[in-house]
Amino acid sequence: MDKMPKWADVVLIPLISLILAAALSALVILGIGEDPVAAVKMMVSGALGSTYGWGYTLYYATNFMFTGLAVAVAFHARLFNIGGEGQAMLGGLGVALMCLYVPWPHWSLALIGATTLAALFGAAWAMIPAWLQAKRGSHIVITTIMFNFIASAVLNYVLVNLMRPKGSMDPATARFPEAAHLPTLHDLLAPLGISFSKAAPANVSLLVAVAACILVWLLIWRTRLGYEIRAYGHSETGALYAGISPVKITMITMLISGGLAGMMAINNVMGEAERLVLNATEGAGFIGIAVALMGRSHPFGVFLAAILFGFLYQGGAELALWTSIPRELIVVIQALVILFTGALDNMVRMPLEKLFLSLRRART
Amino acid sequence: MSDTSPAIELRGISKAFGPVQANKDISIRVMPGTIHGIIGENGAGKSTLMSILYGFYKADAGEVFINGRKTEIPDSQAAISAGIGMVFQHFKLVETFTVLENVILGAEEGRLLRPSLARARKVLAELAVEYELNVDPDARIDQIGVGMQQRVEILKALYRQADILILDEPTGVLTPPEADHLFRILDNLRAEGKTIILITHKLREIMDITDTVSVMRRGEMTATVKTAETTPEELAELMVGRKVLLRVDKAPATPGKMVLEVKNLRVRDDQRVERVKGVDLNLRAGEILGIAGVAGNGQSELLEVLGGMRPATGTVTLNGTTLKLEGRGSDGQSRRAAGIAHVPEDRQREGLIMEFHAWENVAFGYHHDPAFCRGPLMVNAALVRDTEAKMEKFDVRPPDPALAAKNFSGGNQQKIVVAREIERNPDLLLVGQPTRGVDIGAIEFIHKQIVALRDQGAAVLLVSVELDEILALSDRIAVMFDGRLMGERLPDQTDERELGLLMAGVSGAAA
Amino acid sequence: MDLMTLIPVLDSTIRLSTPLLLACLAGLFSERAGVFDIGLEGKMLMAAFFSAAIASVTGSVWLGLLAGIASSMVLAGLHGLASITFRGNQLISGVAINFLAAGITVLIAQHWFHQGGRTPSLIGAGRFSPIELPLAGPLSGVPVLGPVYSDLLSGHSVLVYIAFLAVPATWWVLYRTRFGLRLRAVGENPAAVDTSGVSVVGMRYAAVAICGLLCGIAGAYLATALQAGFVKDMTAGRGFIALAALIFAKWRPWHAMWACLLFGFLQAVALRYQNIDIGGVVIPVQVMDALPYILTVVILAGFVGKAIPPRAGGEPYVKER
Amino acid sequence: EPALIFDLGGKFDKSFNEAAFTGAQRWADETGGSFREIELQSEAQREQALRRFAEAGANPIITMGFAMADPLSNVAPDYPDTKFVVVDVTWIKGDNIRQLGFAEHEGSYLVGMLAAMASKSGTVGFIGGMDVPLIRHFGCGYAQGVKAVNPDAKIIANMTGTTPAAWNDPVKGSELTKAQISQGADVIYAAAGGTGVGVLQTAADEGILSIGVDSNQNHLHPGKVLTSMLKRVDVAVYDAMKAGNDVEPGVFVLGLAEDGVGYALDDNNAALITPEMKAAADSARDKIISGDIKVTSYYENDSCPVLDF
Ligand SMILES: Nc1ncnc2c1ncn2[C@@H]1O[C@H](COP(=O)(O)OP(=O)(O)OP(=O)(O)O)[C@@H](O)[C@H]1O
Ligand SMILES: Nc1ncnc2c1ncn2[C@@H]1O[C@H](COP(=O)(O)OP(=O)(O)OP(=O)(O)O)[C@@H](O)[C@H]1O
Ligand SMILES: [Mg+2]
Ligand SMILES: [Mg+2]
Repeated sequence: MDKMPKWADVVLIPLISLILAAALSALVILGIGEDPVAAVKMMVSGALGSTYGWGYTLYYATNFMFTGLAVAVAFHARLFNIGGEGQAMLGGLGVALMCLYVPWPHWSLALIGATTLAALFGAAWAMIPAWLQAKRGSHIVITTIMFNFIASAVLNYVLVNLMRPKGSMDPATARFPEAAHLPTLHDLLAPLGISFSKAAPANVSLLVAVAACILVWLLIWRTRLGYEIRAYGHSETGALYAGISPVKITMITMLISGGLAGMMAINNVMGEAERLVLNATEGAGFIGIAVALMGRSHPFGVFLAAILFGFLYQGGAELALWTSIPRELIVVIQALVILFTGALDNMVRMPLEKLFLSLRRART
Repeated sequence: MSDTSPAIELRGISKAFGPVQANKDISIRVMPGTIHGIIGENGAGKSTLMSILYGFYKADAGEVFINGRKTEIPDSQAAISAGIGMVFQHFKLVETFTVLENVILGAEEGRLLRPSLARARKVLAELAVEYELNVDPDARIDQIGVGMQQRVEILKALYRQADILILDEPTGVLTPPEADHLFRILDNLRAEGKTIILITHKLREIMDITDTVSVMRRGEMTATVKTAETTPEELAELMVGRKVLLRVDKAPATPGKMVLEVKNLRVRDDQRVERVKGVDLNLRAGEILGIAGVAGNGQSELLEVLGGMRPATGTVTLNGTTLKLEGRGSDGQSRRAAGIAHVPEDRQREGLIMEFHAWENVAFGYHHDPAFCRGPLMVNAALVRDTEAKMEKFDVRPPDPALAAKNFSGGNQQKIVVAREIERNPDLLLVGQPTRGVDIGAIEFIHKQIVALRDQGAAVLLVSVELDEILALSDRIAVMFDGRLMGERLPDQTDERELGLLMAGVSGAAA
Repeated sequence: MDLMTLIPVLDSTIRLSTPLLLACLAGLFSERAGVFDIGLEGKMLMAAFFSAAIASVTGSVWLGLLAGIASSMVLAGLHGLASITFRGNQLISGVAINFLAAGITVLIAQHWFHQGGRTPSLIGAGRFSPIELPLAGPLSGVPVLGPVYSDLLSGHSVLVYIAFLAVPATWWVLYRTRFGLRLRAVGENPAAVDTSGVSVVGMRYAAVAICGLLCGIAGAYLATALQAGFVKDMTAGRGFIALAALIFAKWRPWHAMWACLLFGFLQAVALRYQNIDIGGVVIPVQVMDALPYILTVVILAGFVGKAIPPRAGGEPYVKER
Repeated sequence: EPALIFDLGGKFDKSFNEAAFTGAQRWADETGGSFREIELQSEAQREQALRRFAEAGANPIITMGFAMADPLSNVAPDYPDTKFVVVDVTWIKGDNIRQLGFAEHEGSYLVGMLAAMASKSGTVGFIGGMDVPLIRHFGCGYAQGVKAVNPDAKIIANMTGTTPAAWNDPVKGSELTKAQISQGADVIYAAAGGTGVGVLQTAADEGILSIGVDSNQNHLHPGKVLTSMLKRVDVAVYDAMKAGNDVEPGVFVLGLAEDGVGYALDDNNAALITPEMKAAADSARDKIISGDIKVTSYYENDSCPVLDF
């Protein structure tokens, strides 16, 4: 018998964890001498109070959907992909190459090309740790961490020495040509008669991210491959018995995961910056971990959690802009969310299980 | 005896693991200087009870008295202080440490290691003489055999000057000579006045060595009797709760064409140790070949190779085609495609995904079957229907395809696995420990299904550590010892004694 | 390279290896006890901030050191709470701790000092100053030995010597004491320790506390000896290099020292030379930066000896499901 | 309400960004006005910060550093009614942008002369931040000043890195300082933003002289910082804020003549600058303004006549 009902597992526990994280965050705000209520108000109005705010919230959320899905897919195979950051960086390189060196006739084709190469680059970057895990038993957490650092060195080299336009001082690529610029939500919604802020960077990648959520859901819960991934994640010996190759599943899962992380670049690099800069990922790869944990590795959960984190990010940026609360507040909130929904999960779970168990005993 | 207080007395011990009530209000008394046996089916709660006595688990309710005094045992330290030592079913040794280091762990004197090690070396030498417990104190645990490891565990207890020694299924991993040696040691210890609790589910061991015996069933203590005043039949009945009839009605086999031929099969385990050392066997359609042996003699590996779970060398032909034993095409999928079905030894770790719904598990291993698939997608509705049919036919309770596998009882889990495999109508059925931890009713049912499959013309390779089961089901019996087959017997021309000798590596008259 | 150019590089190697070594030994204690710790970075950062903050407020670097250690141990306790008491995922806990430290240090720094997440520069007794080893002056004239002793070995802050003395100390504790035996055992098979009557939880908390202590010293070294104050993210990935060194060393103390010296040397070289020309082949500085990570991956891949972590590492000790 | 966007080194880098903050603070103190500000954390935020301030109606928006060139040329056209000011950028298009450059080579020339005069070993050092033409421009002027005093002087030049992280890496600054000291340098000029803090610190610890940059850094280690090459970013920011919405767009380069650059002399370094040194530097200043001394700019043909980087 399960120790508690499913709804408690997927809704109640994350909710309580979230409340705990929020409460502690409020204490932190109080601790630095600010007013939590005012801070929340400002975050809400800054992130959700205007189409401009929404535009940024959704822009960040798009990033987090990709990286969150990347972590979630890997979680299903019990692989902890901490390398989303590096994979997204490499994805950015793929996007930049596609946008700069291919003369695209239309943004839609450019998007397809860039998405493909971004996914390929991200997947390639995940492939080595995956292979090492599958074939040589190297712990994938450590190798993906190492690959994050290596990725940033690679990008650094490429931007400083290879892709920086002549005469430019920034380690950044040239701007992408007009044809590779993606339509923003403003452009997309205008024909529908909805006016949306022109300045906000949310763009058509959001739709790609939502599509990715749906596809990942199909993959995990409806396909044979997803079945094998989940089976392998639950029991490695079971997978062996069923003739599911651990090597194959590890590789494929990580390729998908890395590909998803890499695809983030169509949003931040192609959709927003329209050039590749250093540190373009801004830690989104790590936020993916929090998003996947909060979302219980379910694409719909990831979608919601990504929006929540998009809100936190945009709200946090507003705080930094208009108050003296540093932007690092969101890093703290993020840490608390990871802590409570991930590492301290049992702190909430154990008493709840006891509660449900005694409730059931009382009933019978 | 009457005026001495019991060495151990447990009163009203209860323990639940989440929803599972492992021990229910158990009371027991063990007199000093005796060997007390505890028997019971798998999962009856024996290990749990003893682990509570040793402070490994904390009881939800109940009291412990040692030598008549009420004693709190919140942790193993308290148990050790009270003079209790325990040899666990699964040894608790640090594999990368030496014997000596394992012995002193937790019983060091002083903060520095050297003096402790020196003293332990001396004590070990004395104990070796006193109880015939020879081990190399400097050998690393992962480099000595299980028999030796068990000695280390016993030495650990004696080094801590235990007066009360608990042994949890000590003979499961031992060969008969090793087991005999162990019982001699236990005799010596009893003679020294030590008290011993022996958990086993082998009735013969109980009858041979214990003074008193308690029987557990489903978390409860059903009886405690003097060994001299009972019979194995009575104990068996107490154990399972009704009369045991370990015979299967089956017609004589009518072996048909050759299905499986194995030649010079060799298997290495993950540590590169050779576990199967050149096995030859063949199996015809319509017969059951039973492979007997003490656990750990290579029969699991044999089954795993045939089931595609590990690589091997040698030749295996199925219906005349050679099977690949390594690399691509040697996995479980290829085996299934070739017509082999496999009921694995460990249903929870191998045969089922415990978190999956029953209907998902019914596709497990067969998830590429076109009947369940459309393109890359799986057709869940078809699976649910199929599951409902199988559940009805095999009387799985509750018949709910959406229930997670972990929420079925052990017997019903096994029925799901057996249903899945038998219903494929394979040419060759591999069965490992089909009735481990399964109640008697389910045992009968599963045995019938296996025989029925044989009668339909399938070849069945049965691996079991239960001699009764081997004798009841097999048309031919092979005994495996140390990675080799010790020769074949026909069930009606042999008995447990002869098989026992073979299992111990004594090769008897013929080979 | 002649001695005179080599010595400053090696000198700098020692300085830069010190935080790596302290953090690496910290990780060694924790991971040998079966608690994986990717939060070394966060603990160091926390300690760096609090040591600098308290040193700047009180003017005493020793109080700063204590504060740094205390703050690092608080995070270590949090890691223990999550991974030992509540049997959570140790990796996730480590990730959370890194973020927590990165954020909270800046928040508090800003709240206290209003300097954009820094502490004021430390002066005088607020910093660890170099100490001269005995006879460093008179010996400096002796050829070879003189510069090696007086310039290379002498003249570091006391924390550097503590770090290098911690290596034999760690070795001794691990292999020569009861505590070490139990610590190693609990990382290999906690059930064996438990049934021997020793508290697994106690041992693991002890290990995690030592880890916090050493990370605390490492962080304090960064902010109060190597530099004169805290700036945000000043650990700059050193916790991860230490982790890499730990794997590189296969969880052994002496090897850890050599690994940290190697990685420190790579850093020292990368700091001084932007691009290194070796026989016509120019090695870009990015390769030097990434080399510790690349080497670790190679080691992990088992191409150069296999790195086998403590067997019970990363797994919470669960008796009852 | 004006807004100020600091570059990655952060507003308390004691140098470039802090100069801007000082100017803004002076304006606020004098007028009682207030201004918006943000410290960037990453490259990716530049555009968001610009847009957010523009959306919120801040005017003028003052930005620091050459890395703003690209985002600014992207954003400015979207907000024609907003005035933008950018420091260290002189080459972008935009009718609503005031672009400010400084003749850093002239100021560096003066501190180079002082360095050469203060040096006893005849070896002086230069530690630059991110390796970009702008910083080579500093170094080149400095080297010319050194050579003008002592043609035999040896100049050791190092750059901290190739990315913006080079502006904020005191550990590296400190290590490079030690390296230069071991090569004989006894005066070191740090043109490296926040990294310079480490340079000045180590120089003071090791008992040699250092030269600060952008802000007056003499007070950081009184008596141990020879002087600072002043780049009057503070004045530029102050003026822009004071002009408010009427700030004049266009490209402006401020040199010695405009008092846009110079060297710092105060109580902290009074003992280090002898009257002769001061006289020499001041006369060179006059000659540069009058054109009698021509300090070659690195930008002229992307190379320096007296120093190889
Ligand atoms: N640590 C545990 N957590 C949860 N459940 C447990 C745990 N240990 C045992 N159980 C459950 O408690 C019940 C009794 O188990 P126990 O191991 O005591 O049986 P046993 O009689 O020793 O069986 P066996 O003969 O198989 O060793 C079983 O249902 C088992 O699944
Ligand atoms: N590990 C477990 N997790 C959750 N529930 C369990 C677990 N093990 C057993 N249960 C629950 O306890 C009930 C009893 O299980 P158990 O395996 O002890 O049955 P049983 O009486 O031995 O039956 P059977 O003879 O069929 O094995 C099951 O219905 C199941 O719901
Ligand atoms: Mg048991
Ligand atoms: Mg059962």
